[in-house]
This record gives sequence, C-alpha cells and structure tokens, in this order.
Amino acid sequence: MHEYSTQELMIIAAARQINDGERIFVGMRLPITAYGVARLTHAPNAVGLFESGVARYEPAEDMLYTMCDGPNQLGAAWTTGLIQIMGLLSGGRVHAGFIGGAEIDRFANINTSYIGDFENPTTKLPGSGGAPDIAAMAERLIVIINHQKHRLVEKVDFITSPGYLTGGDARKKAGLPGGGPSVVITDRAILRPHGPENELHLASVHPGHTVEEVIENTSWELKSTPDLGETPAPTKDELDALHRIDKEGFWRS
Amino acid sequence: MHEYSTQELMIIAAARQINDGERIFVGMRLPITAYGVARLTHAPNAVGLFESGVARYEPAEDMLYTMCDGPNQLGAAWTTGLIQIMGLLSGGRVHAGFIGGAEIDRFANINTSYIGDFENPTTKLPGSGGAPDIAAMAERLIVIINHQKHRLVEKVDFITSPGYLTGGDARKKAGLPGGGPSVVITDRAILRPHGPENELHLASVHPGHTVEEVIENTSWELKSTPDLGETPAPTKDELDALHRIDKEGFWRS
Amino acid sequence: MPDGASIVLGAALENAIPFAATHELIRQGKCDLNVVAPISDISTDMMIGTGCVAEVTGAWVGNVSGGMGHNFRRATEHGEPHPIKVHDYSNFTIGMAFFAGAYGLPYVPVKSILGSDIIKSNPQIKLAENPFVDEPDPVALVPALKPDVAFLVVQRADRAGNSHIWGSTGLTQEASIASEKIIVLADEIVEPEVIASDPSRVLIPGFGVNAVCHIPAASHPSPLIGRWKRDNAFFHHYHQETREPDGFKRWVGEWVRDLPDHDAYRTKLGGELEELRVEGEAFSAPANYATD
Amino acid sequence: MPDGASIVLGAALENAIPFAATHELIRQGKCDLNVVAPISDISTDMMIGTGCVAEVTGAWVGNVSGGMGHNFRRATEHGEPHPIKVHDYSNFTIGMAFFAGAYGLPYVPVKSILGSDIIKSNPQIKLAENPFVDEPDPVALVPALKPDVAFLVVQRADRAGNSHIWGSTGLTQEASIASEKIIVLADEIVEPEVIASDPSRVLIPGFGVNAVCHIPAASHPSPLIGRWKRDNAFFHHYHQETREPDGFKRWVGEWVRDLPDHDAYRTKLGGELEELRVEGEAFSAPANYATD
Repeated sequence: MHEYSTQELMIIAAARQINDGERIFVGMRLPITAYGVARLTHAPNAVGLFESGVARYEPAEDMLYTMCDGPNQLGAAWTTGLIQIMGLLSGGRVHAGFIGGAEIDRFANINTSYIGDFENPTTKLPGSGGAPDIAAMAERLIVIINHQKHRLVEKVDFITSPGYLTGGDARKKAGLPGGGPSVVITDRAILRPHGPENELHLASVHPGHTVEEVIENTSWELKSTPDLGETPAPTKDELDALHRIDKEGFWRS
Repeated sequence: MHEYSTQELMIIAAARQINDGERIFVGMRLPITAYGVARLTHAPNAVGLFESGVARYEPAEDMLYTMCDGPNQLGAAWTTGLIQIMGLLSGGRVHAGFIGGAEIDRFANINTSYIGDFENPTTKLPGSGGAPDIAAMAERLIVIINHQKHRLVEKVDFITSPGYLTGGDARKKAGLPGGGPSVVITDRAILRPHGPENELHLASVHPGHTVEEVIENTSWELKSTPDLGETPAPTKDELDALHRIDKEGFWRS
Repeated sequence: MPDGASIVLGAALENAIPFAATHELIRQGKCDLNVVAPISDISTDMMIGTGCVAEVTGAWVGNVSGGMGHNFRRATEHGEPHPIKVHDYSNFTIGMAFFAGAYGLPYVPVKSILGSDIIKSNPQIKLAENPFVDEPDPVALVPALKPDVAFLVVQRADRAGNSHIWGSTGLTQEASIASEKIIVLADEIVEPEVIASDPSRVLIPGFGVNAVCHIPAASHPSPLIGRWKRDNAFFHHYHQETREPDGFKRWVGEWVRDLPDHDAYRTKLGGELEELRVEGEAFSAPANYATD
Repeated sequence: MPDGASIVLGAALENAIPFAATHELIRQGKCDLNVVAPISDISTDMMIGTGCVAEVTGAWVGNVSGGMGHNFRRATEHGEPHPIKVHDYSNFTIGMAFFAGAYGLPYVPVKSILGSDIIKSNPQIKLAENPFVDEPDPVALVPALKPDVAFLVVQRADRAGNSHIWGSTGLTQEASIASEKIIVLADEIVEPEVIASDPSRVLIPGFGVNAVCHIPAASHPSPLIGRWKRDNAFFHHYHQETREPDGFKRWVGEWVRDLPDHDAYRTKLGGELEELRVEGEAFSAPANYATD
C-alpha cells in the first residue's frame, strides 16, 4: 500500500475519467492536476481546454493561479478567444468538462450562484463563469464537490449548471445537447446517475470511508448502484505521475 | 483645361464622395483608385475596408488584381476575418461603400445576380459577394455603373443589393439600417435620389455630354434635380494625384 | 470523402484557395458535390465544368480578375454539362451561417440581407420579427451551415496539423470549425516548436485537423501571403481558354487530368512558378511569450 | 466618461485587466456605473466597494485565486455600501451578447444556457422555439450588449492606437467592438512600423480607438503575457484586508485614493513590481509579409 491524501485520491479518481485522445474542459485547481496525471499515465493524447481561450497538450510547467497565467500560454496549442474555445462544445467536439459547485442535488443540478431566493439571497456566490455552458453542451460532465450534507441537497436553490433537472428525460426535453453529469467525485465517495430517473446513486466508497457515513452526509435518501464497491486505491504509477506534477506537495496534505 | 479620360473623371467624381476621416468599403477596380485620390487630396485620414478581412490607411503600393493580393496586406492596418470587417457595418461605423452592378433601377436597387427569372435565368451573373450587406448597412452607398439603357432600367429583374426598394419609405419599413444610395456615378452623368419618393434624378451631366443623351440612355423617365448642372471637371491637383497612383496609365485610355 | 459531400475549397475569398485539392477531387472523379464558400475564384468554376458539382452554396462564382466563370454560366443558363442548384447568400450571411455551424447556434438573425431578393431565391433564409422590441423590426434568420469537409491552405504546419496562417482569412476559421473534417495543405512543414512559439497565430489547432499534407504552392494560381504571388496571367489564360466547352476540356486535360499530382503540376509550371515565389523579407516584429 | 455609463474593465478573463483604469475611475468618483464583463477578477469587487457601481452585468464576480469578493457579497447580501443589480450571464452567453453588439445582430439564439435558472434571474434572456425544425427545439435568445466604453490593456501600440495583443484574449475583441468607445492602455508605445509589420496581430485597429494611454503595468496585479507576471500575493493581500468594510476603506485609501496616478502606484510597489517584470525571451517565429 502507498500512502496518499484524500485530495490525491480524488485527483486520481478524476484522472481516470479522462480517456485517451479526448478534449476536456479542464478548469483550475484539482481538475488541472487530474488532467496532468491522465496525460502522464493512460491518456497521453488528451487535449486540455480553458475557456479564457487556451488549448494545451502538455500541462503548464509552472504552478497556475488562473488559467490566464503566463505558464498556461507559453507553448500552448492555441491561444485565442473564448468563443473559439467554448464554441468547440457544440457538435460533440468536447468529450468532457470538469466543474465544481457549492451545492449539488439528487438530479445532479449544480448551484454556484445564490443560496436562498435569488432576488434576496442569504449568500451570494461568485456566479457561473462558463459552467452552465459546459454542463449544457459537453458530452459528459465530471463534478467535484466536498461531501457535506449542506452541499449534497435534495434540491438546489438555484440551478446554475443543469444536471438532469427534475430527472428522467427532463434534460432532453429542455433541449440540452450534452449528455449531462456522468460522475460526481467527492472526498468520501463516487456517485453516478443510475436508472431511468437519472438520480445520483452511490457507486463506490473511498477506502477508509463507509456507506453509512456517506449516506449520513447526503441530504437525500441515497441509493446505491448494483455494483457498489470500494473506489480503487491509487496505483504506484498514478501516484508517481501525480508527484511529478505536484512537485511542491500542494495536494499531499 | 487639362486632358482626362471619362474613366478618370468618374474616378475623381467618386473620390469627391469620400470625406476626410471616413471609413469606406472600397472594393476593387475604379473605387480603390478613387480612394487613393481622396487620400492624396482632401481625405488624408480616410480608412479603406476590404471585406476579405483587410483595413488599410495608405492604399497598396502595387497594382492589385484582387483585394487579397499581397500588396494589399503588407503594411495594412488590420488583416483579420470577414466577420470582423463586415461587422463594422453595424452601428454606423462605416460611412460609405462603393458597389457596381449590371443593372440599377429608378429606386437605385441593384442587380448582380440574375437577368430574367431567377429560377430560369437568361443570364446568370456572378452574384452578390458582400454587396447586399454593404447596401443594407453602410451609412450611404456610392454606385458606379456604365450608362446604358439596358443597365439603367425601370425595375431590376432581381434586387441583389437594395436601394430604396419600391421608393418612398419602403426601405425604412423593410428594416434596413443603412441610409441607402446617395449617388450613382455613370460614364455620362451623376444621379442622386431626390424628393420624398427617393427616385433617382439627374444631378449633373459630365462635360461633353448632354441632358438629352443621358435621358435617352435611361429606361425610366429621368427627371432632374433643381440644381442640375455640369459635373465639375477634374482639377490639376486631382489629376496629379490620380497620375501618381495610376502610374501605368491604366485608367487614362 | 464520399460522393455527395459538401466541401469548402477555400474560405479566405481570393487568397489561399486550395487548388491542389480542387484538382485532386477532379482527378478522383468525385460526384454530386455541394461546393460551399463565399467566393473561391475559379476553383468553383473548374469543379462545375467537370460535372462534379450538384449544388453551389455561396455568394459569388466567377473569375475574380476576369469576370464571368464560363462553366458556371453554362451550367446555370443551359444545364451544361448538367444543371446545378445554386443556394444564394451574401458574404456576411454565409459568414453568419458558418459562424452558427461552428459555434453551435441553430441560426443567426441578421439585418444585412433585408430588402434583397436573396431571401426569395434562398428559401432557407426566413423572415421574422425581432422579439426584443415592440415596434415592427424585421430580421432575417440564417440557419447554420455545417459542411462535411473543409480544405485549407496554410503557410506552415507541423506534422500534427498545428498551423500558422497570416494575412486576411475571410471565413477560414468559421468555415473550418463548422466543417465535420478539416484537411490542411501546408506550404511548409516545420518543427512543432515553430508553431508552439506563437499560439496566437494558430487559426486551427492540430487536434481539430483530420489530415495534413505537405503541398508547396497548393494555392496556385491564387496567392499565399509571404510565399507565392498571384498568377494573374494564369487566371487570364483560364478565362480565354474556357470560353467554349471544348476549350475547357482541353484546359482541364492539360492542367489537371493528364497530371498525376501536384508535383507534376509544379514541374509543368516550372520557371513560371519560380517567378511567383516570394523572395523578399518583411518580417513581423517578435512577440515575447516568456513567463519569467 | 459620464456617470451612469456601462463600462468594460477587462474582457480577457484573468489577464490584461485594466486596473489602472479601475483606480482612476475610483479616484474620479464616477457614479452609478454598470460594470460589464465575463470575469474581471477583483476589479469589479473594488468598484463595488467604493460605491461606484449600480449594476453588474457578467458571469462571475470574486477574487479568482482567493474565492469570494467581499464587497460583492456585502452589496448583494446586505446592500452595503448600497444595493446593486446583478444581470446574470454565463461566459458563452455574455460572449454571444457582445458578439451580437459588435456585429449588428439584434440577438443570438443559443443552446448553452437552457436548463439554467439564469434564464429566470435574467429576464433579458427569452426562451423561444427554433423555427427551422418541426419538432420542439427550445433555444434561448440573448440580446445584444453594447457598452459605452471598453478599456483594454495591450502589450504594445503606436500613438494612433493601432495595437498588438498576444496570448488568450477571452472576449476582448467582441466586447471592444461592441462598445461605443475604446480606450487603450498600452504597456509600450512603439513606432507605427512595428505594428504595421504584423497586421494579423492587431486585435483592434487604431481607427476604432478613441484614446491611447502609455501606462506600463496597467494590468497589475493581473498578468500581461510576455510582460508582467501575476502578483498572487497582492490578490491574497486584498482578500485578507478587505474582509471588513473598514479594511477595504483602508486598502482603497492606501492603494488607490491616496495615490495621484499609476506612476505613483508603480513607485509604491517598487521592487515588488520589478520582480514581476518578465525578463526572459521566448520569441514568436517570424511571419513574412513580403510581396515579391
């Protein structure tokens, strides 16, 4: 067994969602590291997209605080405008996108806008950025969120980025071209939409966590997929790749 | 008196339509030479636009066969895409555009598409290019056409580029943002829309031509503006400027 | 590329037209093509003359410095070699149709085609009212165009298709991204580092390109900025020679069908092509992408 | 620039934000502004904190590397210093709104905001049906945005405002062209020949620019590609210092109000700014524009 942090496990679980040759809306923080791990392990031909107008093959060499930082532009495949990059979302040209959020609900709708009523919010969150566009248009969506009861809620106060809306075929009926969320990676477990209702089900529990704990920290009555198991621990290769990228051990603690 | 060809007179008459500081859709052949004359005489701050994606201050140094030729791009103010340049037509950012045509009618509608029925034409012309867009959107339109009875017709077979449509306020009612044709320069005369009907009237006759001859070569009953006179002959300065541009005397014969 | 495909042979207007691809499609005897472009100078006329074309979708067909395209007129006026269907657009509206196709909009509402009979001859364009204002405010709705294949000529590319283009580009970016497949004809193949040294000069990144071919002077007789001048005499010659169907047959035999490939075409041009090669230097000022 | 204007302070997302203009507007005490941008990092938060802002039109407001924008939260949650109206967009939809404003489209029909409650919180966006298909096919209509003034930071410009920009540009081109006026903040003023050597690197030509100012490091603390690194510590410091209204007052006094201009700001930064200066060289490969 190798030692790893919860964050490292999440990064590696996220990296496994990227298939070779795919074009991925990467975003900042944890997903960009996951992209780097995927490139170094099983997906050497993946392409990373950044909505500010950047496309890269190799991840940036230096630490990034924003997607617009110099190291993300030096040696890029393409530095262009937002419309050119986000426009790739149409026509199935983007395979997956990563997004985070403050709240997610049982049908994988995500809120990054308002807690409470939007006309008189108790908490105003920073907003959508390009997340609704990615959620609407990418072939599939990979969501990363901390697993707390007030974050995994029955119904989000505001749908910033649509998942399956009210479930079933509601998403399709609303005219959304992209396939919707395929997986939700938390610090305790992995959830996936399952069944005709497209409700989020528990798909695997991270090593060291229990089904009961996960259920307790979810606001809706969380059901499990038939093949519920344990999230596979990071392999040595995966951890080695991560440590090559995360030189300073930012994600290790 | 200085000697000049009819083509040279037309070029200089066209150059006089360009005001200093204006942004002009120039096009090829005669108008691009007119633009050069205007820059060298009374309009040193005019800007020339080319729908392929070029904007220039100084006219190109060498002879152009198309707007995409190298000399039109070297030292340009901007080489970009068609949408960026033609998009300037919106919001009153383009003051005037030059267009030509195979036919023009009494309300200054222009045909460059089909002679006869469009579903079964007797003559298929090359088509519109960007002329309809310029005609619809530029603040004003400067038309250049040879003055022959079969070209100045009662009603064009096909409106490629709209003038005043059926006259009066028809153009406005059709939702066209630009002001419409302000002048038609032929090899015999200058015509302008006049009166509430916006019908083309004879505004001036070129030296050496007569009102009768112009009327004879126009298919509709051509009326005159109240201030009908003779087109002022080119000045020495204007001809000098033209000869500096037209080094090879292309327009002199 | 299947028969019946819709193809973009040049979307930059009068430069960088992929004539090498035009010729190869003629040699391969592709059928029933829909040729989609704002203006592709005599490329479209050649394709029509060989009977490859069922439809033309565009704003202008002819010989830019010569005037008429004789094959286009024969096809549209007398159905010779066979009738073709013309889908009329203006330059800006076909631009918006490509833009919509490229960036996932079902259609685009424009003002610039109002009043034109193109709305009548092209029933794909619909009139509607702007729902954002109370008074009548007509707009024309132009639906997305998504061609099957776009061919484009670039000054330089690496082997993965990452490409640099400079000079005016017309609708190259929108038409290419709107197309299902992109084929790059590179005047020069360079090391990946050359392209990566200037990612803002990339118009189409390699990950969107399906094939890259190294074909010098692929745009002849149209110009390629900084590489090849326009061959004006060649355009004039084409205009003279193709006035009659027999003349076009001779021309296309001599310059296309009887040549195995673009190498042979360049060899046949010989010194005439060499005279069109840009020898001078007028280099762009460098841009620094350093991070530290 | 009048009170009540709608202004774009950076449309490239997280680089090239014209903080020098933000500071000057604060010093001049402009009122009732509508701040329009997809994301302008802490520029928007600062403007809100000084009470300059009546409306925010955009997709995201905060401190990109720090998280929340404290002034934005105070204004939206408790009306402090006064309430502001937020017009929600996603990045792509505000991009389409600028595109429409720039290029004369009354609105643009998009798919990418369907299903989002942004359609409810922003009543400017209307739902409609795609008239080109028979089955139900919803689209969201996003009307054109035309701000009054756009400020943009460029790496180099000539005195007439002809400018070169490189690196990712977000919505810079669309937002600028959509705006009634454009003010350029140039990191370096160069001879016209430098800009004219590479007209394809021009994002906005000089004839569209209303004023050009030579302001080195105008984007500090945001980065300018090839010129200035991001000042991460400065963003962090802002985040810490502005947690409470009094802290923000102190911060804006020290860094904005008590300084006469951006020269003084650079002097105050001193060695900290010098450490952010890019010293290395990673030059673009030259492009040749020669014609002969």
